[in-house]
Amino acid sequence: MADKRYLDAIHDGLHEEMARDARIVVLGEDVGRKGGVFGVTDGLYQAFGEARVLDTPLAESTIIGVALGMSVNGLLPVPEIQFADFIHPAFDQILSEVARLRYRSNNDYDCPMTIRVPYGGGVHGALYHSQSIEAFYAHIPGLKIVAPGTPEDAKGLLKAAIRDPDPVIYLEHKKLYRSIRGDVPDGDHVVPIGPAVVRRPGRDISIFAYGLMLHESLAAADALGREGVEAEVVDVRTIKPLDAGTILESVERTNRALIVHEDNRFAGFGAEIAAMIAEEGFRFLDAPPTRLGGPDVPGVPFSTPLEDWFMLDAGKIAAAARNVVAY
Amino acid sequence: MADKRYLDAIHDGLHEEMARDARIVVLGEDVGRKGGVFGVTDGLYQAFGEARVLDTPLAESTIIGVALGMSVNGLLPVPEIQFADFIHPAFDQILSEVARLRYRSNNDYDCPMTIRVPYGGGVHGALYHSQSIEAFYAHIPGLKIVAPGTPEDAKGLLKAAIRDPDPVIYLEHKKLYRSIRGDVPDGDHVVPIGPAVVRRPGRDISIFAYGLMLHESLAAADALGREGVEAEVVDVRTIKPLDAGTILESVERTNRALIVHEDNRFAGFGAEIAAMIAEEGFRFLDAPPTRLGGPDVPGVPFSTPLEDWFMLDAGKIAAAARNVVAY
Amino acid sequence: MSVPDTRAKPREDVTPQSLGLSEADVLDMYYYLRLARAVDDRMWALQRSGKAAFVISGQGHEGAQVGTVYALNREKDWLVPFYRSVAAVLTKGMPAAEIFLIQLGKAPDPSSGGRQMPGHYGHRHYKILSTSSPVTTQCLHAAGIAYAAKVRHTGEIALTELGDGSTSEGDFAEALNFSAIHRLGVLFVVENNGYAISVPLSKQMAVPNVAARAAGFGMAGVTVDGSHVLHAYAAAREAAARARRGEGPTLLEVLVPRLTAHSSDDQQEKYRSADEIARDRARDPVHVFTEELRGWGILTDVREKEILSRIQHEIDLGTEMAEEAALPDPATATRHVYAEPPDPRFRA
Amino acid sequence: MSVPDTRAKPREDVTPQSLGLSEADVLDMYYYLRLARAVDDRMWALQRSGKAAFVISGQGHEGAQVGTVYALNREKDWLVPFYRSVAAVLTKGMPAAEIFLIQLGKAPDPSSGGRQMPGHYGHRHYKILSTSSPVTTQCLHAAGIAYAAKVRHTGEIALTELGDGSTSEGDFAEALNFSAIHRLGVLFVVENNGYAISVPLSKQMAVPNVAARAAGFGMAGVTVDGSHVLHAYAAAREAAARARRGEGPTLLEVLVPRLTAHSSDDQQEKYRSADEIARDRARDPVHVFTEELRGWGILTDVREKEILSRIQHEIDLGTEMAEEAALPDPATATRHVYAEPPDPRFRA
Ligand SMILES: Cc1ncc(C[n+]2csc(CCOP(=O)(O)OP(=O)(O)O)c2C)c(N)n1
Ligand SMILES: Cc1ncc(C[n+]2csc(CCOP(=O)(O)OP(=O)(O)O)c2C)c(N)n1
Ligand SMILES: [Mg+2]
Ligand SMILES: [Mg+2]
Repeated sequence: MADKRYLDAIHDGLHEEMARDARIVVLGEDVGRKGGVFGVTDGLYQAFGEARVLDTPLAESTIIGVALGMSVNGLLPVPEIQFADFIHPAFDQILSEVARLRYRSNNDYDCPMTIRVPYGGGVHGALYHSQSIEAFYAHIPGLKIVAPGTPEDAKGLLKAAIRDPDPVIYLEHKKLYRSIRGDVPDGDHVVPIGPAVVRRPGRDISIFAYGLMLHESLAAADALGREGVEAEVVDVRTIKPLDAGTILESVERTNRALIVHEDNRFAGFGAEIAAMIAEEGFRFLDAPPTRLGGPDVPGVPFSTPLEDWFMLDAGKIAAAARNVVAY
Repeated sequence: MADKRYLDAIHDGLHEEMARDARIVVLGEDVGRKGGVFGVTDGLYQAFGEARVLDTPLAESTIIGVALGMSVNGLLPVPEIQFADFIHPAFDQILSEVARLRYRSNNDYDCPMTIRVPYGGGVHGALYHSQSIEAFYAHIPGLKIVAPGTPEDAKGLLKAAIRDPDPVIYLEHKKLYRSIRGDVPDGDHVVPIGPAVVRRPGRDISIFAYGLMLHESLAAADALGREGVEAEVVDVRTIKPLDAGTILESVERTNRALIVHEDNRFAGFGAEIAAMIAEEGFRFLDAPPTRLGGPDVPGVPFSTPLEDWFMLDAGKIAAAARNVVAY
Repeated sequence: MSVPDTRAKPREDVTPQSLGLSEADVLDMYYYLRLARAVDDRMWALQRSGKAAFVISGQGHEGAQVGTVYALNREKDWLVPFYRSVAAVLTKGMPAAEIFLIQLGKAPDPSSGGRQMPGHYGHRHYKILSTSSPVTTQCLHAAGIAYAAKVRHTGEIALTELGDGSTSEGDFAEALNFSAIHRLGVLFVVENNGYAISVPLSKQMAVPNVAARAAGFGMAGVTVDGSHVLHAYAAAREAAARARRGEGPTLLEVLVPRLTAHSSDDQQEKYRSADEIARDRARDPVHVFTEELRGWGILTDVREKEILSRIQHEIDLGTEMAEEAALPDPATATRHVYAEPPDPRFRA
Repeated sequence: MSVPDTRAKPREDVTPQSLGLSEADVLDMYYYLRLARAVDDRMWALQRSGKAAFVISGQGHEGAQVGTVYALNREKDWLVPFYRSVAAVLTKGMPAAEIFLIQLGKAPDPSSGGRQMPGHYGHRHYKILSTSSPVTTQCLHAAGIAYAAKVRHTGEIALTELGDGSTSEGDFAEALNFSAIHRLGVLFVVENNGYAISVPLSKQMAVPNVAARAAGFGMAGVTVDGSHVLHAYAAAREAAARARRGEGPTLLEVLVPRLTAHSSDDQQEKYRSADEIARDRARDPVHVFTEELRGWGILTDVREKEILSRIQHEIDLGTEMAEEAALPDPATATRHVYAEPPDPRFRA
């Protein structure tokens, strides 16, 4: 057991996997000598060499397209997209090629790879360095998506993703890199893709969140607790496939659901969770399943008052929870 | 009033607008001499010339990227994407540029354009010629999205889109082109972006659909009617912005909701409608708001038995409706 | 504005002898050429008779495909095809019967089990990558395959095919650039038939030959007349040798006629003159290679008959087998979205 | 593998006289050069003092930007900038104060009202298109602007700027191709500073100069030493003249040093040697142009003092004004997603 930053947990998981499996190749912009713009791949270039830690040209479609070819021909690629905001030029390669190769070839080909994607706001990144992208990719059959919220999960889910036989999008929240520390089990610690986990038990309302919002939701639950409202906080952590069972069991206990994500609300991933709860947990519900998402503007604005306005926090989450409880 | 095919209604609307507004430029692959692979732009090249009816290189990012520049410099572009399945290389230009230009420039720039996108299955098009894309674009603030289901709306919504001050994605269902006819008012007929419409009144359940599924839902409603179940069918028509008012009023009348789309179900656009109903129409509901969507496989498979398995039809919709009514 | 004119020059000098090819070799190439045409004709017959929903044809492209793929080590190297690659996949080893299984969307189709449209070839056993519909994406896949071959020291090279119009997608430039930077063993074979559906080359690019693009990426670029099987073979053999020497990729442009409409859904008379269509007929690689082989005294009536009857037999057997094969069972349609078994507890 | 070596040759011949430029003209260019550097230095000062969250600098690129933009009709033509375009936007007419408003994210910032990060310039009044962060997308916007100018017969041309690394995105090739096909009036100015953040040119492309790419698209390609304002000016003036004659686009590569880290978030010592960083200092366009102007007897101590004090005044005023300006009101954050007024009945 060691106390680590979220950033270091990702780095260590990646380093351990590369040492374990010589097929693994890391590729992306600035992942080599610089060790990534956030330092996640720091030292890998020196440890594993240029062939396995590849500074690609500045082209995201290239990063994913060549990763598919590498995967088909015996390597295990771990491409990095520098910022989630810049994954869009690779949308076609991910949707049309990576996600569909196994299905369209009727299992003759597969395409294991782990696409690491730093995402999220609250970092003064403005419209183009703050984006959340899970809603777009959650709708693509053939992909898996994880969004770890703790250092332990950051390492354990990365290992699970790398060892998964299918393509996985690994969403790492930029604001958690250095702001969150936690115990990380030593050794070969794997957290399976799929299961959600109850981070805080409660009987009055269930709050569903992931990434940065997990921590804001836990803080909100503490505030609510001081008011005598016991909120249960569920860390969704795997977005696709979704752990409907754990989510519904929680709603069955609390009879109230609040779904929280920092991404834009309209047609966001929260809609899937809310719709699933409404449809399959209907009889459990004493109040409307409620979504709290980012405002529906085209991105997180830069200037501090605007960014603060956009980003959800414990206060906004607690306020929304009170309304649901008061229904 | 004239009886027209869906295809011709689009063609006529486009021709009338081009004659009315010299700023309009149509651009895309094969839109010129060939008149489009479906014939929608047939004759425009001859009528308006090469400069205004432009065969672009085979590059979707080009089609949208240059359209933005045209829009900024005094033209009114109506780009065509040959198949929705091939819009993905333009995802970045649409999401990062077209949808955001007004917001990021604080209204100093705008970007009116109408992106015509033939979409949908049931045409033996398999994985890459059958796709629905509304879920991806519904999540992008700054865009509007329409999906006409009738010849009248096909013409009227196209005119509204072209005259709209913001970028509009115009989704035309390939299977409706030649299979659906209907009355189209003569002259300058505009159907406003926004309002949904009740196509068939009923008291027992509300079915929400658009595009091809509107027609399958109406057929399902007829079948249910013969069983004494009165289904109300609401044509959503505008996906973004969504007419929550009309949808909620319908649920208030029927107390039951079935949302139907041919696109994959998981994290599809139906989730937004279902979540909105669950949250804002909670007290109206006597049964779970239920989604019926395409199976969660990476695309519509080719072979007839597989395509039939994938595509929703009146029978599957009626069966789902019966379950909701029986709840 | 200086554009190196790399238009194909007539090359009288190219003969089986000059290339060190045996009669058996060239007759083998001839067999694949005629086989591809016969398979293609049968595809159209199946469509006209209502048995197949759609045809996308390789007619006119076969000579270039046979010649270039024949230059590979066909067991060891990779083929990353596109929808016109009928001759290429046959030459790479795919039996004719498999093409009819794809054409009819039957369950035993090894390319996709009836999931993909006709023309979407793939089969790992023959090292033919699965084809999708979005054009040009495959160029980056070929580059990635070649990168893996390089770091794994397998000695494999990758040949990928695309059309002239498809060179306009950004992925084409990206693939050339990545391959050139890492000096990868990739042959980018652009089958230039002058059209992208209805869009002529003049609206697709401002250069007479797309091979001119190679220099700006730091790689070799060559244009040959793809109606001559041996010209395509010679150029591909040089490119493959360069690749194996670690001298990097080659952009090989083969000039070919499109002898049919774009597909069974297209009417090319709307955008091509009768003259032009007629002129293209003279460039038919089947005609050209037949004449050449006769001129070299390699092809006799007897040999041609033998080859054609052998092909006829294969085609008939393949069609029969494909027609008798079962359609896919809808119960299988949810399989292989993910590796099996999926965990039933979770939704996607 | 033949790559036309278009590396910049030293050009003693380029002088104000040879270009028909008056002393006033070149001193005006010099003013913009020094202004850009002074603005840039102030941006860093604001960041170090904690008033600005982030800086992305144009230091080293200013000479090339002043020279190329000066060759435009600055009222009539379009500038489609990128994040290093400090000197370009100033030369195009944007007041220094506006840059400080962006830098501090203040409400009156005309580029974005404080919505975008520093470095995202735009202002319709000066015909400067709004900048986004995804690299290279702007190349297609410039092409579209030029297409509109062509069909509307406005006589406008468009100059767009990007970095060497950004030429690897597919959009770059697509923009060159579209512009060449339609012979559009676009100047693609690639500011080659040898790095994309930490990635050196050798890992970005296999050619010594990206201008080599032009020929393969059927357009003009030129490389000049961007540390020499007048070399950049001369090349851009020729390119603009070509464009106005309807002879199409030019890919103009300007070789520049990157005199700072990539941004305030980067430490370049990790991937660049102290030697190299020192060598780049000698290529500082401010130093080079100052020496040239003195050599030509155009710049005197007196004149330089005048210019610098005028600049100092502008900078101080601009900073003061920007610091005093209000921050954006969150109540405005939902405005301008769509044209106003939005219809309250509908959700998006
Ligand atoms: C990304 C993408 N856009 C559009 C299409 C539709 N489409 C299929 S083939 C084709 C023309 C291809 O022309 P070319 O590359 O010259 O190949 P050819 O068919 O002439 O052999 C088009 C536009 C597609 N398949 N993929
Ligand atoms: C599509 C996209 N991918 C990645 C980034 C992150 N990024 C910002 S600047 C940069 C390097 C650009 O290098 P270059 O084009 O040479 O311009 P320079 O900064 O050197 O002037 C990168 C990778 C981005 N902004 N957009
Ligand atoms: Mg072609
Ligand atoms: Mg650079």
